Amino acid sequence: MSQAPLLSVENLAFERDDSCLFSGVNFSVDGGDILQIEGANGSGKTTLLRLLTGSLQPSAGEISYLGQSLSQCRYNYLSDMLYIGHQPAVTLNLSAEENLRWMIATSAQSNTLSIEEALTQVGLAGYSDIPCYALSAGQHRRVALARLLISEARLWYLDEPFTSIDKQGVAFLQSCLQQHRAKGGAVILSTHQDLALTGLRKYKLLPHAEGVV
Amino acid sequence: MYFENFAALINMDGHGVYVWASVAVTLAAMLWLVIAPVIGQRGLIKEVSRDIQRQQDRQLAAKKTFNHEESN
Amino acid sequence: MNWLSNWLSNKWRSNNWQSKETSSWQWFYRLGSPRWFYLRSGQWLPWLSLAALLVLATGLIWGLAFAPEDAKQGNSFRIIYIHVPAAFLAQSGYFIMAIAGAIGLIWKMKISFMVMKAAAPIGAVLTFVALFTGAVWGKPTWGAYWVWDARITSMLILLFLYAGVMALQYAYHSVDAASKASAILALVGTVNIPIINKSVDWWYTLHQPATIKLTSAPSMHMDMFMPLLVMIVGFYLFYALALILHTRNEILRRERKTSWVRELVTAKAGG
Amino acid sequence: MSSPAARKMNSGFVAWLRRDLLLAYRRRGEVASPVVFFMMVSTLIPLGLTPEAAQLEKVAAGMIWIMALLATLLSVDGLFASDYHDGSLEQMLITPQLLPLPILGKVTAHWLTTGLPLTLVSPLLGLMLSLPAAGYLPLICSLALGTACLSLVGAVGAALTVSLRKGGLLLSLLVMPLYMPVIIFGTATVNAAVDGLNWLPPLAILGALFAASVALCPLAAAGALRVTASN
Repeated sequence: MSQAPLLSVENLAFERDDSCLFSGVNFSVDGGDILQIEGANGSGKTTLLRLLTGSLQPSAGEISYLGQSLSQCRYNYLSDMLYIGHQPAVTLNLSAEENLRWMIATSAQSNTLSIEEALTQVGLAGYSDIPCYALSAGQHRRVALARLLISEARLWYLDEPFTSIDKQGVAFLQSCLQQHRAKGGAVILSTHQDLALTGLRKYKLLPHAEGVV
Repeated sequence: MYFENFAALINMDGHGVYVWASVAVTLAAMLWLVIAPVIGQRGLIKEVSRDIQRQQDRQLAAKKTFNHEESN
Repeated sequence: MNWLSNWLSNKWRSNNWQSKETSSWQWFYRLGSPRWFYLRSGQWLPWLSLAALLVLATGLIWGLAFAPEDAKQGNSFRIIYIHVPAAFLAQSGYFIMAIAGAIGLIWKMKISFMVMKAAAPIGAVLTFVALFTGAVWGKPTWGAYWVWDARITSMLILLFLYAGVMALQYAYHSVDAASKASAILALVGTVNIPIINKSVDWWYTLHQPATIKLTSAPSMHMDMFMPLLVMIVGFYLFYALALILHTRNEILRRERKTSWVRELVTAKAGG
Repeated sequence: MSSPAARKMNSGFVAWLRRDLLLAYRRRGEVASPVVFFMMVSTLIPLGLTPEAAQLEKVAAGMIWIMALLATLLSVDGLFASDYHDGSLEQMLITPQLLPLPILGKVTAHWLTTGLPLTLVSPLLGLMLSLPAAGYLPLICSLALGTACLSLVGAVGAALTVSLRKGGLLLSLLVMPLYMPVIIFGTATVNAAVDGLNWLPPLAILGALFAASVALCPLAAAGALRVTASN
């Protein structure tokens, strides 16, 4: 029996103000896949990820989740998805712990790992009650990455997750992705970094033309 | 005509100033609403034809340099 | 709850219409093509301008020179023949703008966003005309250029509403964002206009019951009313003309990179 | 999916309400400024108009209402701005809950931190502007309902201008005309009571306006955010 892939993208195109950013984007992702989206600056990596999260609408083409078009399974899809964008969505006036608590409250599914434990794992032990404006940019990233540990979502969309974190952080994130993969999750990320991950595939976004897997 | 003569029509028992001022401003505004887009269209057409010209020039220039390189 | 969540998600903005159900709705989508609209409206223009000119001239001459004067207000009442049609169109113009915006949001028709953008300045100018003529009319009637009359106050608020839509339109660099944001604002305004008008009416009766109302339609004699009707029709024709002219420019501006506009322009420049 | 949808839909509202209240608590100084503004302008009125009680009491209700409107307008500008800049708004747009619910949560928090304090200090202002005794209860009631309307309508304007760099001034331009009915019925409630008339009818209309705003404004703001926040 051939099962529908976790996420498939068919002939996706996006145009804004009558100029086409990209078109004919096709790929599909299943549990255990890590897809790295490559492309020059301005080729539309962030836009593609935003299309996948549903906050932007494609001009043409279809995104389907488990064989269903997004509009038919919006609630289930969004519950099964986690997105960390350019901005890490860390509120400066809240502490790391409060930030995480709020993120858990607004997302649909989370596991039983405690916030304290998650913060320890991302290397922020002892920082949990300090307001985030006192933390560095890299530490903000780490707060956002702690969501990965708590989330139960199968689909992870990460926009430039390696920016402003140190070597240790990069290694940690890579192991995190590996674990997620082993659990049957899928990751789509945009980065310029060369990754040494098993199951990694690359998709190159070409301006206004079809990308190459 | 309701008025006896043309002068009475203009004067309107002293209310002529108000009536004719309103008419004048209204007609001016309406005329402007019609004339502005007509003038605007002329400007737009000029702009677009300049765009086309520029594009043709660029293509021509590109061809020339290409031929030049080829002949070298 | 499912239908609601679908509706609130973006399903209603899906643009599958281009491929599906083209047969029965063809005229609708053809109207949505800027090129079709531009070429076809070019044929309408001479007839429309002729009709608008004739009807407006008839109504104006009839109203100013032939209609009898009002018993209470005298000849100054003749301002009604431009004030009321302008106020009428200023109000309906806002609804036309909002409906165009709604069509654009729901069916993703580009042309209706262009109509919406074109409608805003026209409506604002007509609102200004209504305000100006109302103020001038006020001088012989109440002895002051500005009186906080219910109708005039509503007109002033309407002018602010138009100003808001236009300001939002110009605030965004992205044409898409500007169109959609101002369409939403126009819709919010449309819901509010009846509420605003009713509350202003109520507020006015509360403060000073009018001794003379500017436009007392029910008591109007047929001889006075007919020219007014003609003027209203004339203003509608004029509005259509102005709207088409402004929309055509907007089409040229937004479609300037398409081949059909380029062909059109080269043909015009050559001929 | 076995997780009950209804429970999660509530959590969108509560989570954002709690977060914004917590944030307001952290930024107490900032939150207090509309109230301080409210108080300061009220000292300008006797200075600019007249200190005579007989004249002040005529304009008291209207002035308090206009100041409440301006104070709300000042603060509603920031409703979505900081969330837009730190990326939280992006997260809000992709939560599975219905978008109007988180927005309603934020607006509720906004009202609790501006409208409610304004309402609570308004008797003090009434005292300073020699509002007749009959006007206090109607003033409090009308301000409580009316400032909620102002917050809700303001949220639509804030959503429409969130990604603009100088959105504040534009926001007031967009929203001010929509505020007119609220100010008409708000002042009418107080003035009716001062004149010894029945002040419940205008208050009831204010209630109707509030009901309509609760139903429609979050929807409009949600639509607006989907357009503006992703651009």
